[in-house]
Parts: sequence; structure tokens; C-alpha cells
Amino acid sequence: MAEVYLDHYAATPVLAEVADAMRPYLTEDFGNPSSLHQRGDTAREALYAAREQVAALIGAQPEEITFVSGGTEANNTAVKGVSWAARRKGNHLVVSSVEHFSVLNAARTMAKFDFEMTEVGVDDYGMVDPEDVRAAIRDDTVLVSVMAANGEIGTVQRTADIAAVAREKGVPFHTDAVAAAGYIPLNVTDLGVDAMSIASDLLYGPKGAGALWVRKGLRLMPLLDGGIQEDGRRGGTENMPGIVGMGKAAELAARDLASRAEGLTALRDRLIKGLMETIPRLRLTGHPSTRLPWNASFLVEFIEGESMLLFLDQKGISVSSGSACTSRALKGSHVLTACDVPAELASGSILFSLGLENTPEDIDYVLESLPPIVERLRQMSPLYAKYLKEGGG
Amino acid sequence: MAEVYLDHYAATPVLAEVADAMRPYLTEDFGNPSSLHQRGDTAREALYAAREQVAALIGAQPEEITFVSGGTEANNTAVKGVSWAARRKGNHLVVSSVEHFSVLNAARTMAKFDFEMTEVGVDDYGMVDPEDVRAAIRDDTVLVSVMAANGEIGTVQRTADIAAVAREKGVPFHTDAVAAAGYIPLNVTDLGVDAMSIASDLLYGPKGAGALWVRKGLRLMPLLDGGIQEDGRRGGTENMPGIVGMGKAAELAARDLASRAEGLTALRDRLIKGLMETIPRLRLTGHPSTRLPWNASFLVEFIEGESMLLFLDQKGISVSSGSACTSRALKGSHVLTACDVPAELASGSILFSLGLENTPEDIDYVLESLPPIVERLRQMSPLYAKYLKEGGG
Amino acid sequence: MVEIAQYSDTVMEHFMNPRNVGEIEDADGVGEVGNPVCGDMMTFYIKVDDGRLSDVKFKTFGCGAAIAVSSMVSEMAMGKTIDEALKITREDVADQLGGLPKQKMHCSNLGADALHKAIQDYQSKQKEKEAQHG
Amino acid sequence: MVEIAQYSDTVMEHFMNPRNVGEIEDADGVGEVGNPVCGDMMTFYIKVDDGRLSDVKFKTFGCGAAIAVSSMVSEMAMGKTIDEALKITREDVADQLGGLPKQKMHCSNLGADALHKAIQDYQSKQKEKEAQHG
Ligand SMILES: Cc1ncc(COP(=O)(O)O)c(C=O)c1O
Ligand SMILES: Cc1ncc(COP(=O)(O)O)c(C=O)c1O
Repeated sequence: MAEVYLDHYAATPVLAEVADAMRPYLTEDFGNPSSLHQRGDTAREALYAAREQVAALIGAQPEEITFVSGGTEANNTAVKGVSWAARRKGNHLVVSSVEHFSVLNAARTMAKFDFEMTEVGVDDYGMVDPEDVRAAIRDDTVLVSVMAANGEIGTVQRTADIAAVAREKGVPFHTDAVAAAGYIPLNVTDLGVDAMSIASDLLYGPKGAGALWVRKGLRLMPLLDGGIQEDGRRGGTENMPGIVGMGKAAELAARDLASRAEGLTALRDRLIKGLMETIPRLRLTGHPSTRLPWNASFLVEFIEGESMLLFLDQKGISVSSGSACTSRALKGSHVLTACDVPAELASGSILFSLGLENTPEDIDYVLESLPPIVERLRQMSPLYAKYLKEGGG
Repeated sequence: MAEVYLDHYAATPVLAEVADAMRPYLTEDFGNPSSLHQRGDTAREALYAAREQVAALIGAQPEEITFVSGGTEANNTAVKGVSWAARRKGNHLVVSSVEHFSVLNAARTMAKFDFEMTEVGVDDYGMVDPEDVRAAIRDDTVLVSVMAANGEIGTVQRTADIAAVAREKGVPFHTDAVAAAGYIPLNVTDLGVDAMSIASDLLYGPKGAGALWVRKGLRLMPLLDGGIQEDGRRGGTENMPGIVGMGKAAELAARDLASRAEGLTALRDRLIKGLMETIPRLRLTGHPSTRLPWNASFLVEFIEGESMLLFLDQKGISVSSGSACTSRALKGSHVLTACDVPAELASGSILFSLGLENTPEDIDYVLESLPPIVERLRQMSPLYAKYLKEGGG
Repeated sequence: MVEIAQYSDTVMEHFMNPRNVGEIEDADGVGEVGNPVCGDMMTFYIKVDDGRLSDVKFKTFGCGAAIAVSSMVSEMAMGKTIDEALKITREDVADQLGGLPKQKMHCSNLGADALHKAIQDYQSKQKEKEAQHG
Repeated sequence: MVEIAQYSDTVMEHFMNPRNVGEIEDADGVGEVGNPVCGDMMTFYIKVDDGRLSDVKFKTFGCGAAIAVSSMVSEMAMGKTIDEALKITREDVADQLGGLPKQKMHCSNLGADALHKAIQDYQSKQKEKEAQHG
């Protein structure tokens, strides 16, 4: 059976070069960077090299990188850490309504304490208007957090413009770049942001590693108290194999950014064009042009996402969906809701997240496989029957 | 040059079987356990298997295991998570004064909010008296946390007795078993504890993975908000290679517990006896008999720890020290202070942490190498000169 | 903790090859449950001959479990007497499918409900007829 | 962020082979700084001939940096005039050692301080003598 993996937003394979870089840090070079002997030296040097590699991807200083366990911890550290550290200054947060749950729920947790949060809405493409952020900022706002790009619908935000508004208002600005880093150019200085989250696993690095960049001077209360690793910003023995892998993955992502983006964009556009032409009543979600190179996300009317996924899986095609039935949350995607997608349409969401190993043949296989599946499910669907009776089609 | 690694408390090498188990989860089997396709199935099964392996090590139910990024996160989640969840019931914590900083500083962070903490002291061996815990518990106490064993001095606590006191008082009891798990039998039911932290890296598993066991029914506010991974107790894409590695390491630790403990104890006692016989004015720290199989920790009078470490490193021997000069904290070990060790003595701390690959020859090499180093440093030491002048020696 | 569910082989088989998909133009009873906003919607159609369900068809909008449940319910009901069909419970459906993941149990409810609703529709139509002819 | 420090080759060389370790029985000046509670203690002994340090010795309790600093200071001071020796600064010592990790800079302070204290001890003894003889 063909195997076409198009769920890179859920997981990427570790690149061979990355796995090779990690291997010694599991076995021979297993030292702890805090140790004072030679094994410690080796680990310490590797840790610093990884810090440089990650910093280079986003134009930051190595000293400003804190290694954490993933995108979720980076976001929680940013949102909660900055809030708690600033709680004598104010207690209001601004986030967008399309943030990943690791930002959104972190802010909601703060709201269970003495903080308030404002969720800034988006347009139908999932775009945040910087002026809405301006309007949401109050005198007691201590943090604005708006993601660089949304992984579910692909929309790339106007990060520099939003950062400029926050800066003008004197409020620190964090951006969740987990879905964006490695795919669009991100330079923390050019963007004018104060904190940025990135994760290893979207960069073809190992799961279990991430990084929070924080501009020097921005105060942070650590989420993980313990030893004085990471300059006191995060306790715990460093995940050396993971960090080394993330470093290597970041280095490769920086080196190949342009060519990766170009290749993925071509595949993405082939897929979008092909599906839009062959499947009636299909809608693209997210912004039509300002979108991540790897993201092709749709709503298929009259049918439900999980059933599409299962049929595609039988054809060897791996994708995901924001439908309630693919998550244990029993609620549809908050991102689609924020984009004003009606709930019955949101059920039919399907996300193709393209990756480095994908080929035009993979895309063509999807273009061949999906339309009959959609047709079959529509033939089963009472909604489609109604639509036809009401004169559609 | 000989290489004798005796710093397993800082880092262990990943066992070959563990590295082999992890490898596929970096590359071929890179799926995300939340995915609904076949790659997701593979990951989901591996995740569950690891949960069973870790649960088996401590006699727990797999459903009650939450995978986290390490011992530090497990401890922070326990201390902060239980406290925040119980904050309407009370706001007092009890911890021992020899806890790892990931418990102690987490409790101190809670004390910056509306919590109070009581530190229960220890005797000169670092032992907590259960009656002291009883005396510290108040009506508003929401958590007692006392470690199963201390890694720095090796003392194994009377965990079951302390747990019984907490249970009698109706207060949840957490134990940090990071230093103990895999070396002494730990069964959460027999011990009567409510929560337990363990880490992968002390089990010859990979760094970057740990687990918090929490008895069903004990409420916890997640530290990492995000997706509903780990049954809503910890967001973030699961660190699959790390978790699979930890699972395998736990399985091997459970299988070989008795033989490992026996082998390590023999080496430990050979080292302790040998050094006590050849180095005058040497003191064993921690309990002489109720101690971890892998721990041989000492105070060497009149000299400082770091300088011993450096000379030993030149001989190919890797160890660590709780001296201020080996940490960036510029403060000596709080554990030794709690054991009433005077500061000038604490400077001379040295910790041999033995591991599975150590041999009697390794021990003999240390017994041969350390005494001349001590002698040499003492000859340089003004404290030793004074001691001799005052009629010592 | 409940690991994210996997479907049994029977569920997958029914999902891939659902029995009795379709509509019955001159159905004796029709039952519709759920709505697209909740992510699941099922319509059941029945024909009744001599107090037995001589034909059962369905259309379903929903996840894999919803489709498999519909198929299984249609198969279980086919040929049964009204009374027997009314006795098909949610649990029966789940059992026949070799179990359903916990978070999908509501789908088995929907299936039995839709069938029962179609039967009730048939019964109330019968009553109307009897009233007219009686 | 400062990564945990590593010592320069010069520091390690002086640490492994410290120069001028010992005491001078009939020292002209003795200077002691630090104390064991802080983890570092140094005692410097000097002999002065014709206004020059004709011998310098030390004993040190402390970390690798403390020992290397003591050794380097003793070497730098040896043969210097009193005035020259008093001009040896903390920075000079660190520089001569090829730099010291940030958190170890206080050790270089101690070394220069101990030397200067020994010189001051010598000078105040000289004053006493002069007072007696003068
Ligand atoms: C935008 C965004 N932020 C944060 C995360 C969380 O990252 P992780 O699952 O690695 O913790 C994700 C995960 O997909 C994401 O897409
Ligand atoms: C007793 C104890 N608890 C917790 C920890 C923290 O574990 P980690 O460094 O894996 O986060 C350690 C680390 O050595 C420990 O010894």
C-alpha cells in the first residue's frame, strides 16, 4: 500500500543528521552539564553549541535561550512566568482567540487567579488586526501574546505590526512561533518581539525539546523551580539528547529555510488547487495567500472529519482534522469557531500538513483518493440529501 | 588513562537495551499518540506500554502515571499542582529540610503566594522523625512532601511511617523518589503514599523524561496547560522516545532491582570501608546503614571539594561535591547544613555515586588515588597546618 | 487514564462496508436524531410488513463510530418484530460491535434512538390510520 | 547566560603544580584572608631583603581557582619591590591566569588581598622597629 504521510503538524520524523547528532549523548557522552569533570565539560560544550544553533534560527543571543520540554512548556513559561513576575505592575493579559491551547489555557489559568484576560478576535481568515490589539491593551496589561502563525489553518499573522503596537504601549509581547519557526523567516529584532516560543518537533527534531527566547531584561518567574540550570530560568537536568537534536534541527532549518519553504509551497498549492477543482463545496480555511508553506486545510461540506480520516488511513494517507470526533474534547476547533465557521461545517475539517519527504506524486495520490471518499460519505449523509433536495449541486 | 565514572547521581549512561527501544521512535515510528491514523496507533500503544512499565516499578495503576519532562517537573507538579487545587481547603505545606530544590523551591514559591510552609528538620544523619511531621501538620495543611531517599547523603527515610502520620491526619502525602526508585523496593500501596515522583535519568534511561504518580482522586492543577494529553494532567506533545526509553529503563530496573542493589551495596561498602581506613579525619555523611546502595558520601576535613574533584578528574575519576565552589550558587549544600554540618566541613564534601558498570577494580583505583590527593591538598591547607600545630594528627 | 480509543475490527468492518445505507422512498416510519452542530446526525427509515421490519435503511452524518453503529443497528433490526426491535438497547449495539471507545458511547445511543424513533413514527402513523378507518 | 565555567590551561597548570606552597618560619610579614566558613582561606608569607620580596610562600584552603591564584600571585610578587608588589591588582592576577570564570573572580581578589596584607604586616612591623630603634 502507498504510504503518504501528511500529518507533519502532529509529528515529524527526526532527520537522519539529527538522530546521528543525538546518539552519542544517549550513550558515550552522557554527562551532565553541571558536572565539573570532563564528562561535564563535553555536555556543557554541546549545550552551548545547541543554544547558539537555536539562537541563530531566530536571530537571538544564545544567552537568551531557555531550553524547555516543548512548545507547551515554552508557552506556559512565557504566559505564566511573565504574568507572575509582573503581578505588582498589573494583572491583565491580551491573547488572540486563535492561540494554541498552551497559550489560551495558560491565560485562562491566570484568570482563575487575580488576572483578567482579553481575547482579541480574528477575521474570517484567522487574522488578528493590530488595531484590535491596541484597543485591548489597558494600563494594567502586562503581556500581549499573539502567535506568529496558526498551524491549524495556516494563517501567518502580522507579527511585526502587532509587536509595534505593544511596544508603543510599553507592554511586553510574546509570540508563539511553534508552527512558524523554520518555515518563514523570523528575526526577533526585526519583528520587535520580546519573547518567542519554538518547538523541536516541528523542525524534524526530537519531541520533548523546545525553547523559549526571552529578551534580556524581561522578568520571568520560573515555572519549574529547582536547580539553577538555564541561568535560573528553568530547573531540571537538561535533556541533552533532545537539546542537541533540537540544535541540529534548528541549524538545518536555518540553512534550508528558503528551499524548504519553496518546495513545500509548491506542493501545497498543487494540493489546494487540485482539491478545489475536483471537490465541490470545499472551502479553504485560513488566509488564501498569507499562509504557512506546509499548511493546506479545508472544510468539506456535509460530512464529518473523522470518517474522512479513517477512509484515508485505509488508503495509507495520514492526515488530521479539527473535528470534535478526532479529539477527546468533544468540542470542535476553537480556531474555526473564532473564524466564524458554523459548527456543522467545522465538523468537516481536514488538515494536510506537508513535510520535507513529500513528493508531487504524494499529492497526486491524494487528489485521486480523496474525491471518491468524499463522494461516498456524502452519499451516506442526510445533510447532503437535504441539500440536493433543496436544489443544490 | 583509567576512566572511572562515579558520578551516576549527576548522569547515567542509557543502557543499550534502552537506546535500542528508543531508536525507532525517533525515526520510523515517529507518530503522535493523539493522531487517528496508523502512526498514531503505534505511538498510542507504545505510550500505554511505557505507562505499564513505569507503573509496575512502583506497584501503581498505569492510568495514574503522568509522564513529564523529569524529576524536577514531577516535583513541581506535585507541590504546586496539589497546593493550587486545594487552595480553598487550606494553604499550608510541610516539607523536610533535606528535600531536593525542586520540592523545596517549589514550596518556597507557593510561600510567595498565599501559602505558608513548614520545613521539618532532620537529625545528623538526615533522617526525618515522623513525629516531627505530625507536629508540623496543621488543620490547613494541604500537602506533606518528604523524599524517599536523599541522593546527596544517601539516607533512606521512614517513608511508610511518615505516610501513616499524614494519612492519620487526612493530609495527602507526596514522596520524591527520584534518587530511590530502582534501588530500593517502592510500592505505593505498601508505603501508603498519595503521590510519587520518579525520573528516567537515574534509572539508566534518557534525560528529559520523568513520571508523577498520583493516587486516583487526588486533585491536581496542571502545571502545563495545553492539550488534553495525559488525561488532562499535562499538556504538550508526548516525548515519545524519552517515554519509551523511561518505560524500558523502568522495566529493567524492576526486573534487576535486587541484584543491582546487592552489587552496588557491595561496592559501596568496599569504598566506604577502604577510605575510612586510609584517610584520617574523614567522615561519612548520611545514615551509616539505612542508605541508598549507590551512595558513598563523605566530608574530608581541612580541604575543599572542588580541588579534590579536579585532581581526581586528572586521574580519570569523575565524582561530585556539594561544596559551594562546584555550584554556581556560591552557597554550600543545604542538605549538609540541615544535618548540622559546620560550613567549613561542608566545603570538603565529596560524593561517589556508584553505577552498574562499576567494578571492584574501580573502587580499588579510587582507594589508591584519593589518599595522596587528600594528603597533597592538606599539605597546602592553612587549616591543616593549624590543626597539626594545635596537636592534632 | 483512558488512552485515546481505537476501534474494534467489527466497528472498522461496518464502517468500511456499511450495510443498508440509503433512504426508503415510501417508508412506513422515519426517525431522525442528533444534529450537525453536535457533529452527528442519523436518519433511519423502516418498512413494516406483518409486524416485522421488512426493510431498514439509514443515512448518517458523523464519525466512524456513528456510521458503524448505524450499520449495526440496521442489521440488528432487520426482520425483527416491532417489539423485538424496540428492545434493542444501546448496550446491545455496543456489544455487537465488540465494544466502543468510551468517548464514542454516545454514538451507540444515537443509533438505537434513531431506530426507536422511526418505530414510534410508524406506530403513531398506524394510530392515525386506525383512528381514520376505525 | 553564563555557562558553567571552565578553567584556562594556565589556571589548571598552576593548580596542578602550584609554585611556592609552604610557610616561612621567620617571615617578615604574614597576611591571612578569608575564612573556612566562606570556603576559601589564604595565608601569605613574605621575606623582604633590600626592599624586595626575596621569598613568598602561601598556604591555601579553597577551590581550584583559589589555589591557582595563590600560586600566580606568589610568582608575580617574587623579587618585586614592595611598591611594585603593592601595585599587583586583582585584574592583573586574573589576566596572567588567562582569565577566570565569572563566579570565581572573588578568588583573584583574595590572592592580591592576602599578599597586600602580608606586606602591610611587614610595614607595620617595620614601623614598630623604627619606633623602638628611632
Ligand atoms: C502553535 C502551537 N503552539 C504550541 C504547540 C505545542 O507544542 P508541543 O505539543 O510541542 O508542546 C503547538 C503544537 O502543535 C502549536 O501548534
Ligand atoms: C531527589 C531528587 N529529586 C529531584 C531531582 C530532579 O530531577 P531532574 O534533574 O531529573 O529534574 C533530583 C535530581 O538529581 C533528585 O536527586
